[in-house]
Amino acid sequence: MSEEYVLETRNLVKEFKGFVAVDDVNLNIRKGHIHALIGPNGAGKTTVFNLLTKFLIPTRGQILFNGRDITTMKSAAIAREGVVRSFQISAVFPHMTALENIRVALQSFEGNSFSFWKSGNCLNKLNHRAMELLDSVGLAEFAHITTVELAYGRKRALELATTLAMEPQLMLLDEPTQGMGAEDVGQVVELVRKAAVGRTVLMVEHNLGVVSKLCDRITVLAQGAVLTEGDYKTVSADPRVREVYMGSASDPNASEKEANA
Amino acid sequence: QISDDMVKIGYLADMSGTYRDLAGPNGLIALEMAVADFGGQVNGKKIEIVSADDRNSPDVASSTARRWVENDNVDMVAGLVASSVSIAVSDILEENGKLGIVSGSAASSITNEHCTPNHIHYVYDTYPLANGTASAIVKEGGKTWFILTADYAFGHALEADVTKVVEANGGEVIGTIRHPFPTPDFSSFILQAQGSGADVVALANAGGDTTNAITTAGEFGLTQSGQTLAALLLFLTDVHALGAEAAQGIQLTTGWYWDMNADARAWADRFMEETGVRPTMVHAGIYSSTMQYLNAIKATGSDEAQAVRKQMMDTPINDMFATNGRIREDGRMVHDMYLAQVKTPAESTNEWDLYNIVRTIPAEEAFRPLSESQCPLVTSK
Amino acid sequence: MSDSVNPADIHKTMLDQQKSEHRRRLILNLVLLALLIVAPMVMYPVFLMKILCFALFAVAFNLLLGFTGLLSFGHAAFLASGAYTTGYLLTTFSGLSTELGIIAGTLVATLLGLGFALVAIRRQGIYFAMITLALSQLVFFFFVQSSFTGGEDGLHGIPRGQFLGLIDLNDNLNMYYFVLAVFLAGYLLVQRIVGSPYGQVLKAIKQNEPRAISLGYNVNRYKIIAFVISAGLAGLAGSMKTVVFQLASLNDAHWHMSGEVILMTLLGGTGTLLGPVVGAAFVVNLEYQLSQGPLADWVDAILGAIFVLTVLMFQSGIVGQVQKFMKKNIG
Amino acid sequence: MSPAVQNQVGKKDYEQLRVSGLHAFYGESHILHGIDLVVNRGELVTLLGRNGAGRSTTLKAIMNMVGRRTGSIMINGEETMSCAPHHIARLGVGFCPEHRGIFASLNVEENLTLPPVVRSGGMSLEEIYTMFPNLYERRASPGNKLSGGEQQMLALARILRTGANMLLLDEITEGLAPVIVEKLGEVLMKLKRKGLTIILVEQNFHFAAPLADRHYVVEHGQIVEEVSASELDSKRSLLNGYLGV
Amino acid sequence: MSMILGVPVAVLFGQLLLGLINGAFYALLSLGLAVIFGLLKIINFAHGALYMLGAMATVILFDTLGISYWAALFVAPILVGCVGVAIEYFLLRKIAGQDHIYSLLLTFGVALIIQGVLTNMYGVSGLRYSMPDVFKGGMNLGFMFLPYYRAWVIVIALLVCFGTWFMIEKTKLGAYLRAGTEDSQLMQGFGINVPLLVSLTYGFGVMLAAFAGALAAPIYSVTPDMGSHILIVVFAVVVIGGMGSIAGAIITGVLMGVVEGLTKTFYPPASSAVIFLVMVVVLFVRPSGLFGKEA
Ligand SMILES: Nc1ncnc2c1ncn2[C@@H]1O[C@H](COP(=O)(O)OP(=O)(O)OP(=O)(O)O)[C@@H](O)[C@H]1O
Ligand SMILES: Nc1ncnc2c1ncn2[C@@H]1O[C@H](COP(=O)(O)OP(=O)(O)OP(=O)(O)O)[C@@H](O)[C@H]1O
Ligand SMILES: [Mg+2]
Ligand SMILES: [Mg+2]
Repeated sequence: MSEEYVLETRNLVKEFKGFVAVDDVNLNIRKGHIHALIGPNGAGKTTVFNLLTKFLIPTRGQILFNGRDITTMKSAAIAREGVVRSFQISAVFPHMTALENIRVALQSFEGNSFSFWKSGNCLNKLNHRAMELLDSVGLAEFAHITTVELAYGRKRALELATTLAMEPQLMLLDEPTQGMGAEDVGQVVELVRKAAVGRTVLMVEHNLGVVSKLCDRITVLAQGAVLTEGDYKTVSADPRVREVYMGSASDPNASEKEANA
Repeated sequence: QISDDMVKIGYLADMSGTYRDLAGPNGLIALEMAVADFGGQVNGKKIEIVSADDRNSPDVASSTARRWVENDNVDMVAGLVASSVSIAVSDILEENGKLGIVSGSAASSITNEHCTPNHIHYVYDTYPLANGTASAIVKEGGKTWFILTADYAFGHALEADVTKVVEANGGEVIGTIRHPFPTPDFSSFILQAQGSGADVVALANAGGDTTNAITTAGEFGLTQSGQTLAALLLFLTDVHALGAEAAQGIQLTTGWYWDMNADARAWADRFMEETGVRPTMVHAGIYSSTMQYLNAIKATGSDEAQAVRKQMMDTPINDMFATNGRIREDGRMVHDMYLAQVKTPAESTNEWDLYNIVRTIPAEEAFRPLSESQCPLVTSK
Repeated sequence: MSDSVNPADIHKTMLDQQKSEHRRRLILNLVLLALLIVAPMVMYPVFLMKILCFALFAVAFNLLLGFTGLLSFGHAAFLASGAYTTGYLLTTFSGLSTELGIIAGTLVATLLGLGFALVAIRRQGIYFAMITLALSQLVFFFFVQSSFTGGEDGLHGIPRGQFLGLIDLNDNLNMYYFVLAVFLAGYLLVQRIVGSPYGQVLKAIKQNEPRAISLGYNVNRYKIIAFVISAGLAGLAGSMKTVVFQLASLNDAHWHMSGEVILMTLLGGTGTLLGPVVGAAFVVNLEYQLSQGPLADWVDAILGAIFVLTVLMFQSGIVGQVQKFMKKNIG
Repeated sequence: MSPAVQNQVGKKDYEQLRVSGLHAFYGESHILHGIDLVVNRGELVTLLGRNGAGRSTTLKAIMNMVGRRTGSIMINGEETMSCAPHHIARLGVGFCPEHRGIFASLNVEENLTLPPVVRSGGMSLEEIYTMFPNLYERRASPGNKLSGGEQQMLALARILRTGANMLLLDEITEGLAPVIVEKLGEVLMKLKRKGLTIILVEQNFHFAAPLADRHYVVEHGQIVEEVSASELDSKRSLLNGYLGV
Repeated sequence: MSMILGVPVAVLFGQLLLGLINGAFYALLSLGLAVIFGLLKIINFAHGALYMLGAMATVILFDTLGISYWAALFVAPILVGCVGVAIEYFLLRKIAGQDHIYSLLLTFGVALIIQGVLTNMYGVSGLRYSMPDVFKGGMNLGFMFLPYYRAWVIVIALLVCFGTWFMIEKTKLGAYLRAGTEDSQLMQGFGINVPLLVSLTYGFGVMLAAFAGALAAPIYSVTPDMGSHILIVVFAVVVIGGMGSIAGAIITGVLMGVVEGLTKTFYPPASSAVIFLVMVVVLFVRPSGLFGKEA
């Protein structure tokens, strides 16, 4: 079974001083899927992400990646294994150029990152690949702009490109469209779709439009526990999900209709 | 024969730190007074003064001194307060064949294991401090001693000297505490001293530590409970800061006191006019030693260090500072020292009227005899 | 801004830019080097050596503050441990050649740096500063208590000896060129580090640590290495200083020294290569000038005022300010 | 103020806010390039636009929370360009910032009672708890332990207590579950009925459209279009163009 | 007499009591630092200098204007508090919102200036201040002689500490302060005059330091460098307690006084280093300090 699942969690629990934020969660993420994690605010989605990437230590439970137990591995090691996350708040290196941002990611595979005696020129061979990546998210022309000066949407694109540079097998995206206008949301959806080819994506997202368009499978969390799981149709039809999460907006076509009205 | 056609004196002292008041800017004034009194020139050659703050740091001091002697033609370095500074600077002077006159330092090692043919230690050192105070108190009946020692070389040396003197006189040291330097609060140590039941509580520390310890001893009624307090190194400025009320009755040894005779008083009056305060023994020593130095140049017609030092050694010192003073071959200037006791507020007529001179300790008795010296200049003879 | 940008073109212009900047920097460095070589002919060499030693110290410190984003308030400990080790070895084992003493001092400081780093690295920002301060206070206590340091008298009369048994370092000029060579080696090493692949990661960590972690970097390892190198170079500076002045004292270990190196770096410009050098030269010279003049007893107050003014008015430091000015006016 | 007097801009009622020629800067960057807008009492007006258009900056500029401003901002007919932020708040302006601004070191009730009452007529604590029962349940928990939705409710409730009669709300639906978004919509309608003036910065047009009387479209720091609720249909495509829907 | 580790129990009691008294003193000083850091995120390196200023002011007020101890206990902190407000208003405000490192360096500079100026004006030997008459003498507790003044110090210091804690944690004003440190701009948007609040908070923290200084004047020698010695120790106390934790600063202050007191009994030379040792150990085990919130 571990062949088809990239990531599994078994009875994952996180307690904060008696408060159970993640309660006995069993996730099975199928290889090649775009998998969404949704749920009301405070359901524990971000906490699950933090557990998967070891920014938090699980209280109990197991995390398997490609069938291997990674529960005790450190953050950085997990990233090198191929589990890479993007952040809810934009995470770039603000005083580097876009190109340098990507190179930092590419460099982690070079094995020369501790070589403090080597000239920086040995990184130039990464430039080609870096430009390719930038081009793929439409940032080629901004390669030499310092990142602080980039607009918000472009920072997100850059972040995604950086994540892609890690050649992740599994990408964890926490609310990739939060705070974006409709136009940017569309762009991000396209980016994610492109990026997902050949890899697996696990994302947290409140924008149901995005979820319905992108995701192959959805897990609904509520109060730390899995409420239900399935494709968008099944999940959105579930009355419990409607009650705790979707409300009347459960049908994305309905809300679009309403807007068009 | 006077190099560069002038005599250049460098005044190096702590101008801004812990030792500022006992030498510091006022020491420079004392030096200037001496040069002015000498007429500003010697054998027709101008006398020039440069000065610098050593910031209590041997680094700063040695780099300044090095520059002075290697680059700026300084002939003699005066002042020299912190022992570490004096030792560091005397190395450089020896290397460059110039002269140093140490007026502020306490360490007796300066003319013992650290002696050089290129410096003179003028005013006092830990040997007479311990010797004068301790032997007097033991003789008065203070048989058992408890010593509070500042935990660094100066304190250790003083403690060792005192212990020797106490034991030699038939007393006993029943406890010592080495306290960190600096210590803001002495209550714990005073309590331990009190608990020891010793007749005498001796302070082998300096400056703020000593004044803090004395204040706390007063607060805890140390002397009321029958113990004697002995401060081994106390400058006039410290006592002035404490005031007669807090410091009354304390016995101490000093190399000079401004009110001890008419000459001293006259000079101290002039000094006070310039500075607004009474001089410490260091201030007086700077004035006196500079006069001796300039006189020696005048007599020999040379500012070459060895010639001058020899001339100074050959000339006995009798002036406002010293009676029966003489400079030995190890560089130690030996002179009479004085056992003083701080006056009571009732006895004291003004804020600087602080000491009663109890006893004059003759020069030969006060300082470490040459027979005990480890100075190669002495032993190799 | 069209969509038809060719990545290769952009790439080429960037390389050109980089080249011209390299050339400019090379020229600047050569000019400075020439100045340093002739300097002892016009200035007092020992004073220049003092500046070079402190400059090396500040450069080492800046590797941490400026390029890794860690404020150490305990760098005096490394300066002093280098100084004491070298001083102790050279006085105790007479005939030990000077460079061995210096290497030993550097090594001890490096090891001490490793110890500090292992304890402090888990904390960030102000906590990091405070832990390094506490550790350096413990080191200070150790130096006060140990007999081999000579307590507050310090070690003195340390022989300068000979370099490789050949060149007599008692001659100020020989000594100067030796110090200059060591300084340059240290400076170039830091320059190299900053530009190296490793330096790139440091930069990334400084700017966004969580992101660097998520890209697979074990940031603590990187920080520890930076700290250790910085400590080693600081120790080297201390060792050199000991040989130049032939003494080692508690002053080097006092926390004020840690404050002073911050001032030098900040004043010259953190995060620039040349900044700490300029800052060190400025501060050392200023302290000298002030201590000689009528303002001798105002040194502390004046240094304090400079601290305040630097923080308030030009945080990018002298070099940073000049760079800004150049950018504006030259483009 | 009844909700009947809305919709036509031309019909001058009591003019609660008039911004003219507003420029704003963050350090060297020039963000707002002459904003002009008018809001009457009891109106609900939205500011629409793309990311980075300057909508949040407009609200902050009204509160005097940006680096430097020029132009004119009249609140209740009073010029406020030289007023400190706390004076502006005392004119009856309640500001709900983009990132909620819940104070972690205070509990829910302390957070609620923190802003000083600036004028009479605010809601009482009881009324607020009736409106947001969740907050009552969690009144003793520290602010940062609330879920995102509750934090958002708290941020809104907090300024209702102060009696502010002009609310500046920045992206209050961001990151919230759809059920909660719906609920917020109901709350805003209630407030409008009570006669409060509301300026709403929203990304979620579907949320804003049925609530608002008028929409301003902001682009590159300028108002480029004004659309009233009745014109929504006719200007649909224009809006889509601006917003990239 | 029973003994513990070679020390009579009675002596040990005495030392513990003294440690407690010193601890109350540390608590007062570290409390001011913790208030300033906790609420304003300023690392106040000038704290020692301002403590010294409090003591100097007490002495100078007496010497020049004949102001008594009791009056000075109020007047000196207020005067120095005004100096603090001025420092905040003219200097710290200009760098508000920047990295903590800058406020640290700025206040370090201010400390150097204050200390340098006072050294030039009053020398380093210290100023004389005599104990107010009511406090002369002491009581015999059986195991030790306790000067009245020390008893007074512990009572008043702990009272002030508790009052401060209560004000910050339990009152509306405290809530403003706590909130203001998280997001001062927003607080101002709510109609609160935050700049004034900040000035007053800094002034208040400084007042606590100056109050400690005034309390210290009769028992320690009042010199311009009295603050620089104690500063680093007090910093260590605050860090051990957990930076910004008000209760932590108070409790740790008292605790460290006791620890130091015991060290003074068993191994005096290490008494100034022991606090740093504790600090390193504590931070190694609990990186945010004893009472600090998990970062
Ligand atoms: N460090 C922490 N200490 C205590 N409780 C925490 C901590 N972090 C999160 N929680 C609690 O755990 C619960 C889950 O939080 P989490 O951030 O995972 O929610 P979420 O599902 O991501 O919500 P949102 O959609 O609002 O981002 C919340 O109730 C939160 O208050
Ligand atoms: N503190 C700041 N310093 C410098 N520039 C800023 C700052 N805050 C915002 N900006 C810039 O000002 C511009 C307008 O920002 P603003 O937050 O007003 O946009 P917005 O329309 O609210 O968009 P968003 O959807 O991103 O919130 C953006 O380009 C942004 O980068
Ligand atoms: Mg979340
Ligand atoms: Mg916004």
